[in-house]
Amino acid sequence: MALSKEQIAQRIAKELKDGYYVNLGIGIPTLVANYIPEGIQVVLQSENGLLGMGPFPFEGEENPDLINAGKQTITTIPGSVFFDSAMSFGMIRAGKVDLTVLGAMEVSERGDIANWKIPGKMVKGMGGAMDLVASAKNIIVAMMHTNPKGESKLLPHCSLPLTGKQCVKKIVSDLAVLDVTPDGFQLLERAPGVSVEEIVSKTAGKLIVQGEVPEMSFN
Amino acid sequence: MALSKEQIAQRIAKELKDGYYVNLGIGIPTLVANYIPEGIQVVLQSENGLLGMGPFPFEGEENPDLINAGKQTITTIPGSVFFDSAMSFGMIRAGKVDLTVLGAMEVSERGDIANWKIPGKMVKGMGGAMDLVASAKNIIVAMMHTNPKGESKLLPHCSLPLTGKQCVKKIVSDLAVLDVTPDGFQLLERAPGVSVEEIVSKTAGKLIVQGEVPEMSFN
Amino acid sequence: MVLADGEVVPVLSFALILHLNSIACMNKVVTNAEAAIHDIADGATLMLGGFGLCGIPENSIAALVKKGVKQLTCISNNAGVDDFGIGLMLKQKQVKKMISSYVGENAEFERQLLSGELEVELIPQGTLATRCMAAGYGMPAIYTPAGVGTEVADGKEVRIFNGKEYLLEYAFDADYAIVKAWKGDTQGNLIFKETARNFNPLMAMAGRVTIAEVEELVPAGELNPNEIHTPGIYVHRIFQGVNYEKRIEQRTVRKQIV
Amino acid sequence: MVLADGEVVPVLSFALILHLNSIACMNKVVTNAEAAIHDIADGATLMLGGFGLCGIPENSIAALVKKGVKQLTCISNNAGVDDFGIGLMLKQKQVKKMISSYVGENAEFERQLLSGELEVELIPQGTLATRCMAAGYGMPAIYTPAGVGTEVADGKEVRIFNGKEYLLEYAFDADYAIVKAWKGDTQGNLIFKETARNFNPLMAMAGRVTIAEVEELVPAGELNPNEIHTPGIYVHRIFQGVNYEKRIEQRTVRKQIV
Repeated sequence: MALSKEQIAQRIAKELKDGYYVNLGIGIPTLVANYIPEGIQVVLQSENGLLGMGPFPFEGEENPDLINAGKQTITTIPGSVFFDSAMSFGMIRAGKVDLTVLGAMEVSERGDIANWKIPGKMVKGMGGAMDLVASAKNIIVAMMHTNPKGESKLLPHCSLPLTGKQCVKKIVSDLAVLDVTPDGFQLLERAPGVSVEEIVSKTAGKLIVQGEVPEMSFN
Repeated sequence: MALSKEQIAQRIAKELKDGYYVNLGIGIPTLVANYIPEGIQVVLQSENGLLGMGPFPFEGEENPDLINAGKQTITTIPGSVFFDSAMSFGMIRAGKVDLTVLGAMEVSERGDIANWKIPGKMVKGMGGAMDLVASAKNIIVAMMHTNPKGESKLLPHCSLPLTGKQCVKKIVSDLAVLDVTPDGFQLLERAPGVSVEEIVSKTAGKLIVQGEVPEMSFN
Repeated sequence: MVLADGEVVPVLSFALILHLNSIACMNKVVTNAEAAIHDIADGATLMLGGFGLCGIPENSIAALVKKGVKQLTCISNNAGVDDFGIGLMLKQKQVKKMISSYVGENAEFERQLLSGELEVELIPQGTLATRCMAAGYGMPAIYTPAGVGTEVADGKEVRIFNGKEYLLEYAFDADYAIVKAWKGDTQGNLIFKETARNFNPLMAMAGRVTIAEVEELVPAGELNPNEIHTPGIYVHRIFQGVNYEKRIEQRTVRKQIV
Repeated sequence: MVLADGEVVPVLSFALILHLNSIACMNKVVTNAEAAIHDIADGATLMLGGFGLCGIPENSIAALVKKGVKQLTCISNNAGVDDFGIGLMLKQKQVKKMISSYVGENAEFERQLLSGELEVELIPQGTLATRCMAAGYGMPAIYTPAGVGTEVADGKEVRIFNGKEYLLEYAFDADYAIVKAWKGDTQGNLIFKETARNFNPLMAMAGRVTIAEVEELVPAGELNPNEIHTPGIYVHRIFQGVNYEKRIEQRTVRKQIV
């Protein structure tokens, strides 16, 4: 059965390591914060200028001067630090952020990503996405394997305008975990109960399947 | 009579305007701080990372964490601010420092300056001099008109390795005040009792003398 | 320290003079937003600090709306919302062009954009920030990988360093930078609060004329010189703002654990 | 914020998990200078913070001297004095090359330089600072006018922007940055004091491995997040230093007015 959004986040959380500095995008990526494994300390970066982002505030404790990159009211954890936007993207460009998790509309078998613009629709802007994908050491994409029409979002080439090229390292979709390799998507794990055949049929880009493909575990 | 070093500083101080941010080099330039005209506020920048440099501390009040670019113990004035060396040279490069006063071994009629290296002697380094001369909006050189052998230090071309090219705007020497113009040195003022002829004879670079050249005043 | 002739440095004695000078004023303090923006004319290029509605110069924006100055080019990460922030200027059609990274929360903006009344240049957020910093640090251009291989790279110089492609991006040149700080002093020194810092210190460095509005204006010497984010050398006009609304764009809370 | 599929963002509930996590340790804290520099090997490139003797990492320098590691390339604005700072490493002939802006106060330095034992690269102070910042900000190179038309420009690319010439200067690539801060916390966040800031925060950003020694090490959460100069993300090892001498290079005073 395909994963829920929560399960995608939960699977991505298994990639976290103690001491990681992590930037989480809007949507499914944000949920990853709910599944940080016990005993592991992860520091969340918000690219508007904060390291050490905490959970949302309790009602009545919202601080208009303290928001995240999604403009949501948030809190900080002990050891947090504020900085300006140049330093924020400076540390991103310098590869100091260990992991970036973000959503995508399309990913190509070369690791290109499209997630900011749909021709014909009002373009809202790329925000910090282009900076993040161009600079992050390690990018995991959280996405649905197919669009609502059932068409694959893992493509030979992106059809939408790119956000960045050859940057995605790993994809966790509702159906599978895949690495992006020089030879294409490599299938690593299946969602519980999802067959290799289904993943093959729903992956338009080149897909490498080697040997037995295990089901994901969530512990 | 040729000016004393104090008088050179005193004459340069007349160039200060209210609200100026000023960087003063070692030597005669440092003395300018003693002659800031009354009613004028000038903020001194020290390129190691301070705006709002005050006088030397009283004995017993020296603070090893508070030094100027000459590594001397100093104090601060109200409104001072500390910053790192990148921002310090950033504000210099961006032309935010209104006036830089520095010494020179040689100045050319084009405004080139040499003040960091004498071939055959131990080279100690340029420190911040090259950054300052390349970036300052307005550079006044405080110098002796001739070297101890009586040879002019205002030359057609510098013989020593350059610190910067075409950057000096004005020179206050022990003999004269001169502007550096596209056509050469322009004599503006004479030291009291010093003749135009003496200045002409001691200026090797092209010297423009127009009309009556007044004596300097110090008030 | 600049090298010189090798003169011996004498003991300074300008304490008294400094004392007298402290009576003089650098005249950076202005009465209010109207005075601060009085000379902003039609067609000017403005930088406006803030991220979303966080840390925006509310007083100055209100004064710009009141003044009705038009044909503005606004460099700002976002464009406000329909009834707050730069949205107020958009509503009055004062903005000719927005240079932003994200302009999403604004229906009037969308209408003007689709009708061709408004020009928009979208640039990556980090590029926006760094082009401000470059201006403040006297660097004419910087290299960033953001946008390589995308339409953002169209017409731009690409250069490879250590096997990686970078775009050459130029420093901004803005007539005015208008920023909002938490505390400021009469010399123009600024301290920002929490994530309301964002683009404010970068733009403060980048304007030909920089206007700062602050929640609390104090005499020079009251701010700890170790804690100042923007040195006053970058700030030309400063005033104490009033009636900050500090509207929250996305009020998000969690449930109290009982 | 990165754009995504348009999912609705749910209310986070990871407060408890964060609490548990705060028990975990990022293991940045080391016992002392010896532990901090234990893996620095012969031939390494080191950045050393400080200006003159102000804000230098005294404990780490002592440990490097004790360890006797050799053939070092040291990027530091100055080279210490004969019997303090980097001068102590020079005396032991541990330094192969100095990259500095000013190396004037050191007789042993001069002897080694003239005898050819020591290599020196002199670069303008602002260029030195900015090449550190470039490394910390992921910018491969920057443009500066410093040195145009001088021997510093030899072999370098000159480029004209707005009619003014600039040199292309590359970001530093240092194996280790060793800095001294006033206060630091267990997450590696740093605060510097007065002009002891100088190159320290710039180098802290620029090392592949950054080591910070601090006068006062406090638990995470004790420093005001608004007042931190170097975010801990840049710092890999931190320790509480001991016995700071803080030697003054040019003790200069004025007479007490009676």
